[in-house]
Amino acid sequence: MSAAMTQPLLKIDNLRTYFYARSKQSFVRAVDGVSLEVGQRETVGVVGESGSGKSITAMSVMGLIGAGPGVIGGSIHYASHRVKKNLLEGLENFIDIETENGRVMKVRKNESGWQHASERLMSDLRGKEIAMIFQNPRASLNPYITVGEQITEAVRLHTACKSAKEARERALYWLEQVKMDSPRLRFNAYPSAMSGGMCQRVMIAMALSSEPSLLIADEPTTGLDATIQSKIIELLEELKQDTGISTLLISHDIGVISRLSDRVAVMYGGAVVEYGSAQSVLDINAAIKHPYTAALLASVPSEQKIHEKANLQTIEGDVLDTINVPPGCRFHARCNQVTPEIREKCASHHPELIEVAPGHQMRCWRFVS
Amino acid sequence: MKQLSVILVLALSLLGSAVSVSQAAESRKAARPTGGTLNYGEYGRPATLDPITSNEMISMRLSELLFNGLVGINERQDVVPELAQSWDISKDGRVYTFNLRKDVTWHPRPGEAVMPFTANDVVFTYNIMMNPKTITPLKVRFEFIEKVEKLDEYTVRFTLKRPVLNALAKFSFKIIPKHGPKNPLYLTRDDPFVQNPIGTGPYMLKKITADREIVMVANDKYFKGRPNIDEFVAKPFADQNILTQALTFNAIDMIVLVNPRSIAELQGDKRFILQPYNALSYSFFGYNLRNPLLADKRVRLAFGYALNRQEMLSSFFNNQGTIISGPFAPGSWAYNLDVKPLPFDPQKAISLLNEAGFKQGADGIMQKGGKKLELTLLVPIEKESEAVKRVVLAFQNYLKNVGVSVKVEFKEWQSWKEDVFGEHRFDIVFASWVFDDSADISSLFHSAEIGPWKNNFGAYSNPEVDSLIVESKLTLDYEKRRSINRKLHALLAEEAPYTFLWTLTNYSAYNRKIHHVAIHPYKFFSYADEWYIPLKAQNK
Amino acid sequence: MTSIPLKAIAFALLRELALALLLLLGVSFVVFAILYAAPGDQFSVLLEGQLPSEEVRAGIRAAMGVAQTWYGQYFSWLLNVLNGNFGTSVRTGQPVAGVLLNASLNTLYLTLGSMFVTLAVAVPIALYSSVRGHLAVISWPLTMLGYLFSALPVFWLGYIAIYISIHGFNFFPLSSSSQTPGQHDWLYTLVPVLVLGLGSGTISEVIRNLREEMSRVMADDYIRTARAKGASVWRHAFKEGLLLPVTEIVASKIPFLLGGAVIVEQIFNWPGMGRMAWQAAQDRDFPVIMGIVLAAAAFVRLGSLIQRMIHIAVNPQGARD
Amino acid sequence: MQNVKTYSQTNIEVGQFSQLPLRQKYAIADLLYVAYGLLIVALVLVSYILGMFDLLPHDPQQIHMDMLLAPPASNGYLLGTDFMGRDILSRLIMGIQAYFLPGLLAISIALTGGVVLGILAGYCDRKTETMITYFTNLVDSFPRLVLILLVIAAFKPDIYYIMVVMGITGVPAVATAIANKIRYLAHKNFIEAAVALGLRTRVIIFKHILWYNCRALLIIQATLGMGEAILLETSLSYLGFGVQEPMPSWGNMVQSGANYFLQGNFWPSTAPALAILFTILGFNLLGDGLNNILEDRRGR
Repeated sequence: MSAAMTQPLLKIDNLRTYFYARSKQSFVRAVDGVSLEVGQRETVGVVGESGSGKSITAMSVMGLIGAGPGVIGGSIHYASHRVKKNLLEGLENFIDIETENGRVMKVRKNESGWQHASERLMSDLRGKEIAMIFQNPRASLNPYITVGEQITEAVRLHTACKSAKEARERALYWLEQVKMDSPRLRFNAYPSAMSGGMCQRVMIAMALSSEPSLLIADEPTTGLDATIQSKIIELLEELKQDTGISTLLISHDIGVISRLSDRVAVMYGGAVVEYGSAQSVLDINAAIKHPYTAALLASVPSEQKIHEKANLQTIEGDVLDTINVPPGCRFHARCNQVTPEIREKCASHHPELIEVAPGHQMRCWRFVS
Repeated sequence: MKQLSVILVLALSLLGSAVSVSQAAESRKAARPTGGTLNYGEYGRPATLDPITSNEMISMRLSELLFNGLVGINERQDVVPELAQSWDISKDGRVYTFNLRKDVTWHPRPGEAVMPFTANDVVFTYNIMMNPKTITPLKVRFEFIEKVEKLDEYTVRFTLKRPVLNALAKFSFKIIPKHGPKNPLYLTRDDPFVQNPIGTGPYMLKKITADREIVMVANDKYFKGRPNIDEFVAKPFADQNILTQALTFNAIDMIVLVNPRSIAELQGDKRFILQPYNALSYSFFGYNLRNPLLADKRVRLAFGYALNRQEMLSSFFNNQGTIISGPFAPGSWAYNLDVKPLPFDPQKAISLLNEAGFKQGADGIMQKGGKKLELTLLVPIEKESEAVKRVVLAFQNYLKNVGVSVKVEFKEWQSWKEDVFGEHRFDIVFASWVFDDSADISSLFHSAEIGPWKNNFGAYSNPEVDSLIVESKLTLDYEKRRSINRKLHALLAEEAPYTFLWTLTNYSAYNRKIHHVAIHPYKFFSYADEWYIPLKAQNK
Repeated sequence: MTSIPLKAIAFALLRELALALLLLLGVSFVVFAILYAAPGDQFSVLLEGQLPSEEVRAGIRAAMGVAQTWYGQYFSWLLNVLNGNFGTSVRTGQPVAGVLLNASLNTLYLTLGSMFVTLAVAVPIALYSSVRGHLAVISWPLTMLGYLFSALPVFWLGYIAIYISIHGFNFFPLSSSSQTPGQHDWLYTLVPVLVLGLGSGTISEVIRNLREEMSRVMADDYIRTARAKGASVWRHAFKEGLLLPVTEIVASKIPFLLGGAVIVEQIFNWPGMGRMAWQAAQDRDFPVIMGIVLAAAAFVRLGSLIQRMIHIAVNPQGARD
Repeated sequence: MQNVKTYSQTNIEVGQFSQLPLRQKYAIADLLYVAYGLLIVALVLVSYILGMFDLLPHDPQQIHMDMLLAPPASNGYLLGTDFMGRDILSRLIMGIQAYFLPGLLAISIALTGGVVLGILAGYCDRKTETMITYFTNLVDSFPRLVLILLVIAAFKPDIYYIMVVMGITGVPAVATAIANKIRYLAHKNFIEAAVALGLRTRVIIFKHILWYNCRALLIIQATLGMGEAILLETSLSYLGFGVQEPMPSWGNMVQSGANYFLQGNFWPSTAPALAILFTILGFNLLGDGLNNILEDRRGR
């Protein structure tokens, strides 16, 4: 692809995805003002504890958030050489929001209208332009259809080869691509007859078979046992080399993130707290570090730690409850680097995402001069 | 209402005029248009269609259309020739010789030559009827015949064990063909013949449809001349309400027996004719005299006084019937009009019970020696006909008023019969007898008829009655016999083994398009070959 | 290699078939046991109107060739049944098998028709409310209607139907084979089918069941995948969300419908097994009842057999169970 | 079509969930269902008691030959009189006697049998399970009404016989439900956990499985069962095999009333038919409402 293309492939801007806890009569602010970019041929890793809203972000991009308030704000600009559009174009018309000092208190949404509009926007992208693979691959494959058929379906839906025969060959090709052993045999097998690792390979094959520009991998390795994990990661690495496909990689596993991503976004409580190139963000010894990232890294075992027999640190407190978000910095309740002078700011105001170094953004009062 | 039948035939006058009647019939018939179909509705389905194994009214009506007897009974209750064109009776009244018609043929079976009716068939019919393995209600009625011989192709001779009054009429039993049944010795219900019989009658069985509709077509070779209406179809119904609706919507043209509650509805309707016909039947409450409480006739009489028959008749059957006083049907010659029905008189009832030694207990129930007057009334279940329900509930109510507690127990038809006739497990039953033009009540009240599956289920035994019955059976003089029966009537009314209720006027309802409908009291279709449908009414 | 492995199915078919036969054997025995425990003499039906002595009864028994011991009776009966001979009706003397065949075909028509009606009503409601949530504007009243129909006594509904068709549309809802043809007979047969379909008391259950299945499946991961790859959700949800539940329900509801048929056939004069059963119960016509119960049980087994077949055909490796 | 939903934040802190008013915890419809169902149950109970102590507007057995089939509200008879001139209202109330106890009998048979078999199936080894499956399949092979006709033909039309049969035919449903529940729990390692805790089997089964996890299910089965009992009795009454006169039952009231339906006298059958309609509706709604509230909430 031409390097002239400066515009990023995917540009998420101030995305807000809420849910509604009927039983508690209140919103779950799962994603609350996330901004991200995925450039051409680039892999962006999103890391964070579970419940930090990373998966929801991915789903929002795919337009897979169904009922409930769902995606209520922001924009998602997608620009491949084939399609250029805002994936949330005009959706705001179906939603009206009442806010109280910046906090969303009431959402009226025309569900059917929103759904139809969203479907119309996404119809020519899902699977074709943006493909997605999920965690727990076994459950994510249709147990009633042979894997071969499921891949073939994707091929016929989205690529030029429409004839059953061609499509079948194509599907087989992709099964080989994902290093499926004896693909012709597996072709007619049902997911229930396969191991989790194989299922994930199938998922990947299925995702790539439609030759998308963007791959969203949502916890691709979670739930697989360690050896399989590394195999899958290797596979993803190779595929990245071969196809150069841009990837939005979502994982709670720093290891995975660090092996695959060019840039990394750290999410906490539905917002990005640190965003920058992989090496700068994941460098445990870097000078400026978001307290949360620091804590995350500290909690990951690494050779060097093991050498130094340094004991692993844990992050005190629980993951932020996104149901009733405190007014101030979302992490400050658990933050161990709060200094007296910034304490009340931490408690009262939510810090902005500011650039602390070129291409390295941070959401913390410590670095606000 | 389900009815038990005691069929014994008895006719009133001698031949002579009879022949001319049927000739007249033929001449009239010629003038009438032929064609058309008559659909008539029956409540329930016939079990078998032949005259021998069948045991319910539905198939009996059918066999009128399909078969003939040696003799027949005409509209005026005279014995008239049918298959036998003439006969003579020996002086001692023990030998009956019949000369058969030579022009009668059996209904043709597909692929078989047309068979003539001969003496063989008569002999065959009698023999198969009397075979112990044959399942038929008829046996008992012909025990008086000693033997039957074929003299030649068209002459048969019956020899009687003893002279019997009006034996002639009994020869109206239907004749079946020798080549009919598969098994020549005896007839059971798995013989194919019972499902598609052939006879000599005015109509031939054409087919039985999947839903047991019985389609019969005119017999062109019928010896009395081809019947007018081309096709008779018997349609079975499982719900009496629907049966009436079916008539009003011309799904059928005739209902043989109209449900009492529908009469009012049909009376209003100009399209139909409600024709009453007096079936010789009556309803009664029968008592089980094996129960000491009921052994005392004063108790039984008391029950009689406690009932308000008139009220029941008027409010349940809108007065379509006559209240009776004794064991004979009012239409019958034997009925004794001097005996008046018991009046409605609760006081009398109570005093009778007191006489019998019953005293009103604290709970208002009569008791004697600490034994309460509590009885069970056994009633057969009948799905829609709540006429029965009404009567028995009213009965229960009336008796409550005189301090008798009656427990009503409903049983389905079969087990009801087992309890009443087989095991005698009952105190009171509500039922009704159907007679034909007969007055022979011997099987009901003679002490010899006590026992399992005999008709004297109440175990009523009274030497006086027995002797009267026997006397009337043996006497050959009609007037003498009549007076005996009148005595019998009075006696039984007085003895009250039953509480006699009423004879209901049966109504048949049919579409006006059907003309010249004459209905035989219980065989119903005896004269159907003369009914007709005007041409203009036929195509609809 | 096809996606429907016939071998597996054939094998399963054999297994199911064996099971079904085993069950039918059990059924036959239960039936026989009940009837054997019954008091009274099944041949008394023949004695109507006559005054039978014991020898007459003996004659009848001999004529009908009845074994004396219970196992004798059972096995002779069973053997006959296996030869397709269900004995002859005590009442009419007709071979039960033949009569049963006609009757059961009529009943089959009635029940299948009404099942179709039930589904035709229930499935759309169920799907709609599974998509919109069962409290949505339209689906709620519809569901309510389903409940109402299920709560009505079916024969009363029948009378209403007749009353309406008489006074409202002025036609008489009775099927009759000897009716002069062409009088749009199918219309006549339509009413009972509708009545049974709506009134058999299954609709509300079917609706609820389907709705729950559908919404459960819709929440499954693989449906999300399907959406993510831009494939038709319905195509993916069809098998587990609709096909399987429907077949299961149909199979499990056959007994109820056969029960309802007993009533509806009475009202509409429908010449089917139900009416036979009633008549036979009245007359204690045991061979007929035995035949009917067996036939009915056979229907039920057949239904579940087919259901199993579909189930296996759809996911040969028991992906979900 | 438009389908607008509104979501609004009530400013309560988490942890106050239990203080929320009911209608916010559960779907309003479910609550309505249950409320209506309970109302019906209460009515049934009340009229059962009324019937027991003959606290009725009129004597349900008193025959009035002079006013058969009197239309509603004719002198003092609120719902009119039936074909014997008896007060329909009183008979309606009395009618509950006819199926209340038999219904309970049927239900208790179904529940006890179902529970026992269910536990055996869910808890014991493969062999017992297959045997039980065979049994349930066997029972399921009989169309209920046909089986009952068979029993009637064999013995006699007695409501208790009928209800026993109904109870037995009701067993499989309960059994499978329980068995599935137990399998589900086992699947969630619930039982192993309990065993690991050293609980005695009896305790596990009765306290933890039955009481904690199956009571809702049992209640639901019971309510649905009562509805079925009523419908069944009605059907049999139509066939003439139900509760017999003079004992009133809703079934035989509809039946005898229906004889006059086509002649245009609606009330004798309509009153009991509506009673049946609303009662069964009540039981079904109660069952489903409870189901949605007690069962589905779990895990959500």
